[in-house]
Amino acid sequence: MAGQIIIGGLAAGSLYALAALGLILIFKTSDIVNFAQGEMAMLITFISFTFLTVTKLPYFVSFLLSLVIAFIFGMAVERIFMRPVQKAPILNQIILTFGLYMVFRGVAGIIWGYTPVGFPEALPNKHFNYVGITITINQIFIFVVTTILMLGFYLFFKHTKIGLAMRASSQNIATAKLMGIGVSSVFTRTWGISAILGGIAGILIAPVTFLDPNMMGEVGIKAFAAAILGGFTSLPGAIVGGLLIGVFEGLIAGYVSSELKSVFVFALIILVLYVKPTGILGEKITKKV
Amino acid sequence: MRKWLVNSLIMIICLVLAACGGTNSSTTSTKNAKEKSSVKNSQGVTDDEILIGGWVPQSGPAAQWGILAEVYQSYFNKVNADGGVNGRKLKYIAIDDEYQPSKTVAAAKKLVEQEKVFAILGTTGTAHNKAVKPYLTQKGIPVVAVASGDSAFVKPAVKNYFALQTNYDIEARIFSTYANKELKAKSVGIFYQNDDYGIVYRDAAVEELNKLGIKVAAQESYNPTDVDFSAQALSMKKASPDVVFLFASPKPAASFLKEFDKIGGSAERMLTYTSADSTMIDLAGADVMEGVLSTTWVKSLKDKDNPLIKEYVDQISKDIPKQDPNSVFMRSAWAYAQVLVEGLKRSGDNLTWENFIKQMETLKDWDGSLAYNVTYTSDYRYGQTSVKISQFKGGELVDISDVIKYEP
Amino acid sequence: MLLELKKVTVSFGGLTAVNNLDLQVDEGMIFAIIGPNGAGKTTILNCISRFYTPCSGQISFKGENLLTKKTHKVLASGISRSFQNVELFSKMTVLDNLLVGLHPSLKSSLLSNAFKTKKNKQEEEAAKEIAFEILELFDLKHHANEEVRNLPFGIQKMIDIGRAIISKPKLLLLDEPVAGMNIEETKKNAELITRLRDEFGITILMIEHDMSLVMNISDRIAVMDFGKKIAEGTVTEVQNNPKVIEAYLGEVQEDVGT
Amino acid sequence: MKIKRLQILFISILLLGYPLLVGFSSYFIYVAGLFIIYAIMAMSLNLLTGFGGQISIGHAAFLAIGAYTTAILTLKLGLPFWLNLPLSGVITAIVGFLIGLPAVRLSGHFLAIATLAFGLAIPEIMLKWEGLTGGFAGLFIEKPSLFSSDTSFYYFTTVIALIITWLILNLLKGNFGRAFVAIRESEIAAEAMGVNVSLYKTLMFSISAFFTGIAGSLYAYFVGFISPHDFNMNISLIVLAMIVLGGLASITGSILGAFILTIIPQVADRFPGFTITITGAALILTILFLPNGLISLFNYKWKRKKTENKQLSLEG
Repeated sequence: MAGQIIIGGLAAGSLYALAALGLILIFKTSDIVNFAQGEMAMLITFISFTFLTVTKLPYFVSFLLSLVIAFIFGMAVERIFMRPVQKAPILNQIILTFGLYMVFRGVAGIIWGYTPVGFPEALPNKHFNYVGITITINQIFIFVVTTILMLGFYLFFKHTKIGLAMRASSQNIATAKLMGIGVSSVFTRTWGISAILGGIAGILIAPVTFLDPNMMGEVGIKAFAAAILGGFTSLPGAIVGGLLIGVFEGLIAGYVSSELKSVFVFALIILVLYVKPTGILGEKITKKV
Repeated sequence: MRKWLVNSLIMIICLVLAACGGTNSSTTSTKNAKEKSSVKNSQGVTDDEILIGGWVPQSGPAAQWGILAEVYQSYFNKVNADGGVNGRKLKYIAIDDEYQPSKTVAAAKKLVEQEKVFAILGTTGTAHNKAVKPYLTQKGIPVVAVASGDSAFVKPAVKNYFALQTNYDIEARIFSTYANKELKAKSVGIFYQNDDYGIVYRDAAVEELNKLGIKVAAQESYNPTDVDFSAQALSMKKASPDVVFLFASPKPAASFLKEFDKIGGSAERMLTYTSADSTMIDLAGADVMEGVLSTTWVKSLKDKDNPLIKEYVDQISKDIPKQDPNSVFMRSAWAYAQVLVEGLKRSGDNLTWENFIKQMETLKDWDGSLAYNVTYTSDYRYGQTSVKISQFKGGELVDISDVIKYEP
Repeated sequence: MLLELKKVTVSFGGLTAVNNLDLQVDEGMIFAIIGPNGAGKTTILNCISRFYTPCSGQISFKGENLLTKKTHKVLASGISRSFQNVELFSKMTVLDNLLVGLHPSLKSSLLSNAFKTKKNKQEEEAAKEIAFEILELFDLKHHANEEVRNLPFGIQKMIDIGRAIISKPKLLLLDEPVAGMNIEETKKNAELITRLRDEFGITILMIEHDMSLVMNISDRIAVMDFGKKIAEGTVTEVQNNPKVIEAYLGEVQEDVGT
Repeated sequence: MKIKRLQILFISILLLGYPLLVGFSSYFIYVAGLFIIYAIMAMSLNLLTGFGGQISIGHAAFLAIGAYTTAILTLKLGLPFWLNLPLSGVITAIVGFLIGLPAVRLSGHFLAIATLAFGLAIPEIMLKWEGLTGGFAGLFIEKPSLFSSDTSFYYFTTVIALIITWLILNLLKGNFGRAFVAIRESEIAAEAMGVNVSLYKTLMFSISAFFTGIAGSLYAYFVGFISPHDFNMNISLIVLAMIVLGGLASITGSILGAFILTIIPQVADRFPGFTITITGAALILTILFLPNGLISLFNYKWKRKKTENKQLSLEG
């Protein structure tokens, strides 16, 4: 039983981690927590679904097409909404992303309605049994995709020039500008890439949560939890946080109470923040006087 | 000094404007209503119109039920196209309460006092309906087909309340009886939603199963927003009951069944009627759904020659082409509206609340709607307790029994 | 002796900002610490006002150990400070900024505040009177109800000092009091600092790059470089110290030149 | 300062005369009552977020605690209403204090998410604690016999709201309010000026929770029924939206914001799905074009005039 719970937890956890990657990317470069990340992912998933069902395109074609749209969409959101508040107080930025969250959700409801629909899985549905533990090929796929994306971005940040630029702009906008980095174009591209990550997350999550405007509600919140737990600036932290939350939640549901599992997760977050305000793998923030 | 006067004036005007719209309409319509009731009819009735209202969540966590309002409107369109009810056209007002009880209270007051509707139709949410029940009872406005199977609206019977959909408590008992008699179950596992809806089911099932001497092997619950059900599926499999009762809304039920199937759980599965429709095939897949049992209280679309079915399918495909008419929500909503309109028809030109309620009580095993055997008396307000057992077979939900009438 | 630092060492993650520093400030002095950027001057002020805790060493004020005090208790014990980049409350009025400086001495409770009791009103009135005295002294009365962020930097600097002295501290820490000011303003500020000492009896410990100011008004100067004190003495002593001339003054003149 | 007092005076006269204006229509009085309760909540949140700079995205949880405290004290212990109202405030304040403790170490986004977690956890705990809270089935609360009609309870709510407004304005003008704003502007300088920043942050949370708890108590009586549906994350967001829309760090702004966002759903309830979109769009537009909130439209000209005068007098 415990083995299967852990596998189930890891599977759920990799969904959270996947959804958290985009959040972290934006926070890392532009110091903004995007509360609309989940809803952006949901919109892109709907677009992908439209390609699939209305224009009857094959799965991977509609997948790729919707990611292209995601990139443009993400950049547009940054240009139109986020750029004007780049220097505004944190609260204004938070509220703005909440406004976007509401609008995206409302618009999706108006366009596509609220009746949940099924979404096809990336790979044919197959599962393996091993010493009484069952795992599906799609669960493995999601885990692998998440890890690859995380590693890819991790290396990208560490070793490429653009990655360095993105990191630099997160450290200090003024200095980055002095170094000749086009901070604003870095931000715009970051949002584009984050939207792509969101799109991937949405499309892979939709078969599990089913597709409707509220689909990212729970996963989105757990993604925040994962990001916070991991430190919010650390890409590997997202995976650690996500998996930790997935397993923790599974164990609580299995052995304590399935109704209180979220409460325990929230308590865990508050506890972690209290003990180590920057999360498990977060960078230390020193107060400047 | 002058500046703030101007500012304050603007603010006042804003406030007053909002209030005034209501003042005018409220005073005038109070007069109208008084005139009419002294003449004959209750509020919301004019010579060529009957006003019907209700609240339905059209945004927020339960927005999927917003479709009900569209179905009511669709049915009224059909009735109006056929000449209305005794020459009066039906007008329907839906209010979005966002599934928030405090807004439901506002909606109820608005419908009764501002919009002055004649009757309230098919309103959602157990907690939400409960929140306004004292108010609506005190007003005495007919409330037809509360879209909740909670016993609070039928037990004890309330003069102005008419339920219709199968009572949750009763369905749980039907499940238990069926598991006992037909499936020869020794043990049952229950998967339920941890809210007013799921818990009612669970309590009734546990009570009935104990009475029948069947072991309740597992009780697994979840919160309505949950997405991961692997732990529950696992515990259920471990308890290995003969039958699993699913008292869950479509998304969680589908996820759970998928998960249960994946880890190799095997049991007869019985799914509450509120979720049992074609959506489940879409969400969980036909393979997973194969063999799942349920009950239906609205007629199946299989019987295409039935004129009741034909008019439903025709009208819905015209008004709401995007949706699959097979949806249980939509068929239920159609039935709600049918029962209301039947009551109106029987009331003839005497459209008072008093008479409407009297006429509703003349419905006896009425089979003119999508529901079976609708009946109301002064102390029986269930509407119907007649269901057919149905089963998912080859990607379709088909009825496998005759009408079973349960006596509460 | 008012303030004494004994063998104070501060380091941040391996980097030693202040190394084994001894410092003594006598009552009634204007004491200046000079040194190139990164010499650890501001770190010393931050230790005294308890934002940092040294890894080792002792700081005592009026014979009391300062290191056991929490940051917000420092003001009440008689040490106040200004900031290098005027840490003013920029969306508050000038008057309110000054009143915050009186925070520890305002004793009325939350409830008497909320219900605006007579006692609370009297206390507020008294506090405002004190604030206006300070504004008078700084000649800023006409700005009293303006938001600080709308005022020029020079005036903000003055308000920063005003906020620091409104509580009548024994020791005032000034972090570059004339940075960013023109000659006129610098002169005015120099006068002001001397007056604070002469009329109010406030001992002053300041960090400053403006040599003319330092040399004009200081009683004693300590010179720092790379976290270490390389010289200390009166103005003439320091000016004639070859170490200082080589290591520091030359460099500053270059700086000024560029 | 004066203009604010006069605005509030006008609002209060209007609120007291309102039932006459709408002919004692129970619907309009109900909506106005909700508005007043949300206005109390918005002011309390503005005290914490607008003035104190501490973001809370879980404020509905405090409303819930206040409402449930009242319901439980009434139903289980049979306590009278004049005792319930302050007790709900006090109990909520204690919870606010406990939440404030970890919050002291957090700022900005981290605080936002911690409070979000708190706001999400409370309704779920209410659900699980069925024996006490009735779970999803909710609890019914009778209005106190002294104010048993909608109208009389409306008046009671209005008077309480006015008292709370007065208290908050006093607090903000005094030493405590200055310390709160000082913390928002610069924690470092505040600490250096002798403000015990951690204590004051928890204090802010407690005060804000206290008033929100009272709002919750009024809510329980006024709506007459409470269930966890009433206190989900959307409510927290809407209240946050109220203070941003109306004006951060502005009491009249909070009232204006509460007014607009109580009215929008009532006006838009016939257009399904538009409420959330309109609210969201209003938030975005406010942040982009009126970062100081709608109230800045009312104060703008007045302020400019004042500064112009000042400049003139300076030149003269």
